[in-house]
Amino acid sequence: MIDFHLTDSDKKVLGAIRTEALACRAYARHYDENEHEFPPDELPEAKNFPPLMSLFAGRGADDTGLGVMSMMIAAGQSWGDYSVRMRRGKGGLGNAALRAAGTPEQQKQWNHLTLAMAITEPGCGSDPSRVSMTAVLDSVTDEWILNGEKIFVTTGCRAEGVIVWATIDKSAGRAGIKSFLVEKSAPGFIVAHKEKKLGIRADDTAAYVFKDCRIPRGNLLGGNEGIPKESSGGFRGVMKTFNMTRPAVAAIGLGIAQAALDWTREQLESAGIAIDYSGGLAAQSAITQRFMELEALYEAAMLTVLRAAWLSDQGKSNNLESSICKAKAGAAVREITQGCIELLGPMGASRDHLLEKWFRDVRITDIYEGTGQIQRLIIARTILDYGREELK
Amino acid sequence: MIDFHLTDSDKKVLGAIRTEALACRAYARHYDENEHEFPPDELPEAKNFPPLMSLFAGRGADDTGLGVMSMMIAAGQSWGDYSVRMRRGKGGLGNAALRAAGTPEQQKQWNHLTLAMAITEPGCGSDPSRVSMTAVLDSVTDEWILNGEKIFVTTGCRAEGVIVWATIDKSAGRAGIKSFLVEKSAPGFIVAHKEKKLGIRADDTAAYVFKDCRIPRGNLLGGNEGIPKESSGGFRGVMKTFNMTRPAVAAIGLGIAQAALDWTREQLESAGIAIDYSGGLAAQSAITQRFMELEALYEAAMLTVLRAAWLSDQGKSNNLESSICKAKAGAAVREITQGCIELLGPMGASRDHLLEKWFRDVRITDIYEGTGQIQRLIIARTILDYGREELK
Amino acid sequence: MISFGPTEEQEVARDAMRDFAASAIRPIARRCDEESQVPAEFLEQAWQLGLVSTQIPEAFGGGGETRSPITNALVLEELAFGDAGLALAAISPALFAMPIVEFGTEAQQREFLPLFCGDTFHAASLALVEPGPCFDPTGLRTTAERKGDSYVLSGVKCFVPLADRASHFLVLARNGGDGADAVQAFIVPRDAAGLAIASPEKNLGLRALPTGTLTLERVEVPASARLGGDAGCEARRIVNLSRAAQAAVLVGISRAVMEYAIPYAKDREAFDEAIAKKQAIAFTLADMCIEVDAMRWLMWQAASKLERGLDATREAQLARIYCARQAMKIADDGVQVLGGHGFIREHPVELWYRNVRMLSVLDGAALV
Amino acid sequence: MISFGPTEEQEVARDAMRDFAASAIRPIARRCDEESQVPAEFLEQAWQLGLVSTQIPEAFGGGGETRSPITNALVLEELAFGDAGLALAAISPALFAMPIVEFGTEAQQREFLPLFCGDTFHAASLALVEPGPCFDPTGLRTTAERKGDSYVLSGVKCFVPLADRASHFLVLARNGGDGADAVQAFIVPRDAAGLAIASPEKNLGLRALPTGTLTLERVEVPASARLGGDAGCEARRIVNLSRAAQAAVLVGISRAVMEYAIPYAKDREAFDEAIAKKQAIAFTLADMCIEVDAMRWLMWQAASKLERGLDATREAQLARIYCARQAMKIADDGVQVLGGHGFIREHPVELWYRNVRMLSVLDGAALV
Repeated sequence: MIDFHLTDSDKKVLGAIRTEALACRAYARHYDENEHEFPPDELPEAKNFPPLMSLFAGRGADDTGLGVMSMMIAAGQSWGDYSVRMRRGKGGLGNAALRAAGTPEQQKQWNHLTLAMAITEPGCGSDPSRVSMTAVLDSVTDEWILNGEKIFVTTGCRAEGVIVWATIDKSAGRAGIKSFLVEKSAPGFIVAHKEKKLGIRADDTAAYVFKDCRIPRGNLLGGNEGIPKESSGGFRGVMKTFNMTRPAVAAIGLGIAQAALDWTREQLESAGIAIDYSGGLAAQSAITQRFMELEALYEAAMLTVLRAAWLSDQGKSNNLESSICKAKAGAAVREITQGCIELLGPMGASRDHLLEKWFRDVRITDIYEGTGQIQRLIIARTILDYGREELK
Repeated sequence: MIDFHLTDSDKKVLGAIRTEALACRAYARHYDENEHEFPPDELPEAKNFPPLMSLFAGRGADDTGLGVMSMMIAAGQSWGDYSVRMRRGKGGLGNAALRAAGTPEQQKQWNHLTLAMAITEPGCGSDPSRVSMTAVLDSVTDEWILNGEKIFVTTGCRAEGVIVWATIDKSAGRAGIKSFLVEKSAPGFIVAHKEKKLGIRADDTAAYVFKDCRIPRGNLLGGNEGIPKESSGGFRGVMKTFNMTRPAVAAIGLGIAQAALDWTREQLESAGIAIDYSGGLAAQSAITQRFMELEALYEAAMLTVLRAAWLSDQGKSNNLESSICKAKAGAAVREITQGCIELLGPMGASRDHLLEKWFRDVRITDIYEGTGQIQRLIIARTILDYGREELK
Repeated sequence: MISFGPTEEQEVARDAMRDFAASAIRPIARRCDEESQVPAEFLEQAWQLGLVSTQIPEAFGGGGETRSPITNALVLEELAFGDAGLALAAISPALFAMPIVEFGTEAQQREFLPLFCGDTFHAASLALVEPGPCFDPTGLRTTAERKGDSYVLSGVKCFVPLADRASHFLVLARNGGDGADAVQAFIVPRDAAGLAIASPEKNLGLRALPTGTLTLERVEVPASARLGGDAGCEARRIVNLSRAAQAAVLVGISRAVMEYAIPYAKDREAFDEAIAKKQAIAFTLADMCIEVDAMRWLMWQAASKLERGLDATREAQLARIYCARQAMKIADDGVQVLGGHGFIREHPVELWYRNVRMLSVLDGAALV
Repeated sequence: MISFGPTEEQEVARDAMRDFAASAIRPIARRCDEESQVPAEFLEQAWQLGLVSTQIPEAFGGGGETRSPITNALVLEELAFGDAGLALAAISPALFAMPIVEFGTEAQQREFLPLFCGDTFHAASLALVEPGPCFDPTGLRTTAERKGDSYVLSGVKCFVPLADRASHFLVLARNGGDGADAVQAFIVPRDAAGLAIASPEKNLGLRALPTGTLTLERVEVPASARLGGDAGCEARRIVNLSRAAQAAVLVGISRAVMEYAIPYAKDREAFDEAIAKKQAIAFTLADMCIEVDAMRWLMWQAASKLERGLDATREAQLARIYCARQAMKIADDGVQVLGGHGFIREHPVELWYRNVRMLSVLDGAALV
């Protein structure tokens, strides 16, 4: 049955997330203004909060599915802050890649490490196949020699190792691309710097340099040194992790947008401007009408996220819907945060409040994990039944 | 000196245009509802109005340039109605093409006729080079035999002849395209029907069919039967007439948009909703803010038109600016007329008033004389310094 | 529990409507628009779907199914996919019958509901919209004054569906006080003294749906003609239901535009390839796909809240605002994708362009 | 006569500013943003351009050029093309001096204008914006009450440029009555009793421009401190000039985004070709080109009306509304064109994104 009602258990979980988020928010400005610092893996307040998993005790078949819940939880956490968490889980994007593409031995060997994922290079943005980083086998020492640069590496500073993407045969194009695991201790592996960004400044985003970096031959993820056919092997492995995250990224952005809407509503009400949803256009002020438009935009975008997650809860494919919600949320959060500042005026642009930070933080949503343009390409190819060559 | 002030003489001309337009508007609904009829070449009221040219007597160097004036006049006339004119000038788009590409003899022979211009075919829209209509020379009778269909032919029903575009050598592509003059009396020339349209229903837009239509060998415009190099000859001739009209088409659309804004303002004021321009966002109602946004959109678009015309008054190239104003106006008039109906509510959708007609009529602006997409292609190629092959 | 899954019954109903829209509505939509009328035989044909009667209690001869705003949303999207004007004509008796099911006194239900349980279409309608600029459903000017044992109604109503044939009208009027809650509904027979009916009105869109203007000059009706009697009705809920329904119809038209534009763009060539292969066109189509989904879930959210009997004022308003804006953009983009062919009446897109603009300004007037 | 042609003098001035923006502003813009300060040497360097002094009558030691809102528009676009924060810092003395040129009594002009005709930068400023949600320049809460031979000012002002060093402030306050016309301006020295200055404020953008908060607790100034004395000033014109100036700065930033994005898109490759060859990117750049033009002409129209001394309330408002919206879109699209590089501080686009959002909400506060 079509339903958008939260069960008591749903509300209990999300309520707890909200309390945690409020505690995290208290640290938000500090780590934004001091971007060289990292939020702790666990906040001092953590002792007052039960571990997330414990909230899920006694959930029944009538409660909302876990996929949908995880999206609302992701949004509920970023509502507090993008970077600060009560407890930071171990592991990074790289661990997902290891699980997706590593051999059982490799998984056993490395999964205890926090692994970052290094795809993007200074010369390639949303096109992961344009990798110029090279891996050459030194058959004498049985080592791979890596050379190249990687940027925008999430959790890149704190990670103990990284899954890096390099080509063993440029002429083979996409097919020559392999994933390698590099531990931080590897010679010639330099963490160049922490990126200085518009927003999510507390976020650990690094730039790497690999200079004749040597790693054991066995660090080739999946172990297959052959040149596979177009788009398989390591490539698919990475694309897989790349695809899984779109709805989550959309939800995280929308949590920030909701924080902006909630705070804006509070400020408007404090100024005596209440939102009356019953009146039509002629009954609205410029501010209330605009606020409702932004609110509708938020709701519409969030529902596309929940739909994509609901499909996966149903065991159905959601590749199209993942791109739909990522594209929708990416554009929505830009308009919502820009609009909230517009509604509140100069006060919205003051760093005495978090709204301007949310405006900066949320802008990443339409950029990482595939820009809105990339998502539209995926959507268009799907509905037009076109391949990569027919629609570029 | 940068100035946007109208001189007394400017105001006199535009004032007269406004009075004519008001008289024409009285006929607007009739010819919209009775689309099989055509507005007369001259309205009964014509005797009360001096010929347009007489208004320009005694203009000085301090008065606004003729190019800019002609844009404001075009907008002032369409403010009354898209199709109804106090006096309809002889000649159509085809006459411009004849002047541009015809030999002196051909001009002498045919320029007294009202000539339509037939470019578009059922299979080709904004791509004039995709002509499939054929012209084969019958060397026995020294006649061209034309076969094919043309649609969206402006003044196609009333024209006495037409400049039609056909290929004499499909394999030569764009280079094989020639312009031919066909008189209505030619055997095998059928005016299939008057197009039934969303708007500008009083407009004379025809569909032609040519079935083994025979015309004298001398009716090849320009007389050159050779296959010229890429993009020259007849092609350039047609493209030339095609380019001249962009700012005019933009101005015509904006005149309709202004009519919509003016009438909407009247209705709002009659409902006690006055526009106060001094207050900021917080001082505006949803309706007044939206109205000002639409008004700003109109002004901005109209100014891009005047700028393009001003450049040509200065003898400067305005190819980029012509596309800028056409693209800008094409999008602006859609939003403005849609928005006016939104502001007025159900009444705006009643055929008891002209607003809904303006909404329908103005929609052609972004379609003919090159869609907004085509204009953006031209703009992008210009600012990126790309050729046709680099940006498709 | 958050779920996007319709029940099996709802899927059956939706598929039946989809078939009906394809076989009975789409083929006649253009002709009905050009002729500005709905064929009587179509209304009879649609009547057999039981759109109205099934939701009337068995006690009055109906199907006895409990009314479901969600099912209505699914049904409306499909019918509107065929043609919004014909869809609204077919369900217009619900404008009168459903409020009586929901709020009517036992006497009112006994008197009027059987009219809609017969084998043939019975026309009745709702009078909400009023002439003049900036109509707002919460700012009605039509008044109903209590006078002894009766009410006296004065005002003008326009865009009243099937005013040319309706036997009764449910007239919404200000009944003291301000805002949405001050509004009450009154049952007015066609032959009421002081009621003048002018029909048809000439409209921009939805031409297949004949509408008319009602002028009420001190029309006197018995106190028992007030919907719900002394208890009255919850006018706010009527407006909310209407906004949700309006959103559903807009989703249907938008989907129609998208499903027409996609194959057209693949088929249509310019500069030696299908225009769908141009990013500018392909991304426009992608945006249609994104928004049709987003619109539908937002509209479902409002319907679901209404189904639970909760106050859906916020959800219905957001769905209306969002769907009105996006549907207008989609229809507008649809015209642009077709270029010149979007402007001529050989293709349905220009019709959808008019219908969207017309429907999306009828705030609160598309109740079902 | 409608003309888009600047005078030769204006072209000379514009080109000089363009050079200055390229050589003296752009190179230090990023550092000044990161350090949230404007270097004193830059202010001196900019002072030599005579931005302020040239428009002060010769009688008071100035250049005696008549003030031209159009010339200011051309100059501001170019300076803002370099950096909006530094541009506003450089011209901030005009916030104080120009209203005195335009409305000041002879005594006020004699006392204050010479301050701005020296060889070195002299800081003075304007206090218009007030804290709290939804600031509106026509709805000021700061009051000025007449008390015998003096005025008593009470209220709080924020976003006051160069509050940390200004010798005097022109404080706009409600002086009886409602609306824009009720507002008057008062000259308040930095050391006035009851005036507390908190600086710097921490802002989203325009960080190169230090701003501060003024708290006025019954600040008493002589009646002669009211701008224009008994005649007062035309506050509406001050707001209109401000809105036109704000629009000019927004045009400058927007052009900066466009001129940065175009070569980037040609240089940047993805999927084996320059991203500029993708229609989605190319059309975004085309829209920037369209809008930078449209914004500029609309802003010129307001400036031209102001230059003629006519009431430009409508034109200035339309220019502000339009430029604020379009500049935000252009900066936003600029970030998107650069993708990840639009989000990091190695490129200036993220800075422009912040500056546009900050500036475009400072309604009426960018007066020059």
